[in-house]
Amino acid sequence: MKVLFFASLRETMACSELAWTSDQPDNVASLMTQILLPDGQSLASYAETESLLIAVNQQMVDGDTALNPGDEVAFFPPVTGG
Amino acid sequence: MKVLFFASLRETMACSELAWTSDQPDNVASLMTQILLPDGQSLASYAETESLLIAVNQQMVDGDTALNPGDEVAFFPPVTGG
Amino acid sequence: MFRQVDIQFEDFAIDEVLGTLKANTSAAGGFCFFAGVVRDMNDDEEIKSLYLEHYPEMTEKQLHRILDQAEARFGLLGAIVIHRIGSLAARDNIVLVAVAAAHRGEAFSACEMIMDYLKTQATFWKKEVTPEGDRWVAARGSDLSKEAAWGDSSA
Amino acid sequence: MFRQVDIQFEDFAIDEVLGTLKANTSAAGGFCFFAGVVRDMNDDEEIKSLYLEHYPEMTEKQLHRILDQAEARFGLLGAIVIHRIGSLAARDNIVLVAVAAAHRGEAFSACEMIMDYLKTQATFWKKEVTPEGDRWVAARGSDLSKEAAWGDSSA
Repeated sequence: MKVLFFASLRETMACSELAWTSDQPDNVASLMTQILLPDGQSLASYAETESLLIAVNQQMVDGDTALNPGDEVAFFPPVTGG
Repeated sequence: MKVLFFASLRETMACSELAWTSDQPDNVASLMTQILLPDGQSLASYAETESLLIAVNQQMVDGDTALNPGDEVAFFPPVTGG
Repeated sequence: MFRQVDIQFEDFAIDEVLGTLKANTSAAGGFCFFAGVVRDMNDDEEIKSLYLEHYPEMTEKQLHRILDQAEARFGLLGAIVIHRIGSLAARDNIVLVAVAAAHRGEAFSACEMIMDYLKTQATFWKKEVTPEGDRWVAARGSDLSKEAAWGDSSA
Repeated sequence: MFRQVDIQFEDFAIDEVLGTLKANTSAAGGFCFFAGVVRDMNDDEEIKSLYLEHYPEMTEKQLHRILDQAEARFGLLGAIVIHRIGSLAARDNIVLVAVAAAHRGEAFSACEMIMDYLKTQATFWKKEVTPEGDRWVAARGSDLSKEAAWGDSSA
């Protein structure tokens, strides 16, 4: 799987893209408990206080969404275009 | 007074502008009984079957509106700009 | 509010109008434009061209009265209305209403209200040239309903 | 429906977009445009410039999904969305939504719906450069309310 971060979350993570080679998580929520921020907290815990949107294969989803090898998973703050 | 006709009414009247030199009518409705179309019917009778808008001094009004010497009175069909 | 009303034979350029609105409004975040063009078909008849007549002494006043009402109702920063007159070919531009507002919701609403009022209150008349001959365009009842939907149709 | 989605560094020209819509839609009588520009003030801070980041693989898909919804809901004849990315100065154009419809009411509604959905669903992010330093623009709750008001916010 490929994991992407955008905008302020990209800066917080100090990372744009992450090749996920650890165990395949069942769903997005499980992946979020395994991704760690530079300060040591998990992305799941970060999302408890910060608004976070999730896309799997370029489609907006929620945490319950199942994941498969080869998926592209993206995390980002609410969008601000226009 | 000056009397103006526009668009299809201008064509029906075969006239764009008329200097009103007869007796000064009290109001628009009275003027309309005195204006005659080429076929002999009055503008008042024409307006019973055709939609007609009225402006006095470039302001939309209705037939009850009082008239004074020097007024510019205009008759025209519903507008179709835009 | 910055405003400009032009009744002209010439075509208009929307990018130029946006530039004028930008130059004369600060803090505007949203710009809404409506452009009307000559239809190539109307009531199943091919339209070859169009002749636009107006009531010169009144038209500009009416357009300013319409802008007064839009300004009173919405937080507008600027508005430009350009309406062409004379002979126009099928697909030519006829009218442009351009509005600048702090927020996009107001820009959309004000632009639509100005167009709806223009359709029923501005003293323009269209005559279509078709293969069957010339004919004055009939006013549409739906335009009166749209105007009435704004709740206040004084002009 | 004719459609075009462009994500680009370059500026856009509205008159050119109107020409493209005219060339690709017949029977269109009403054209509505919304242009968004970089504000020169935001939250009482002067904005010197703006940096626009996006999610390249996803943005275009999202914009097409938004156009799908507008097409299903309104009788649209054509739609063009252009969104700029990269570095922009204060008062530069950011976004253009252009819509052609048979009737003006549908043109206004479709253009506004596309903008409201774009604000909450298209994967763009703005970073403002102010005299106090850089900051990511915060999403606005009012944009979510506007999206929700259309009744169906699937994307």
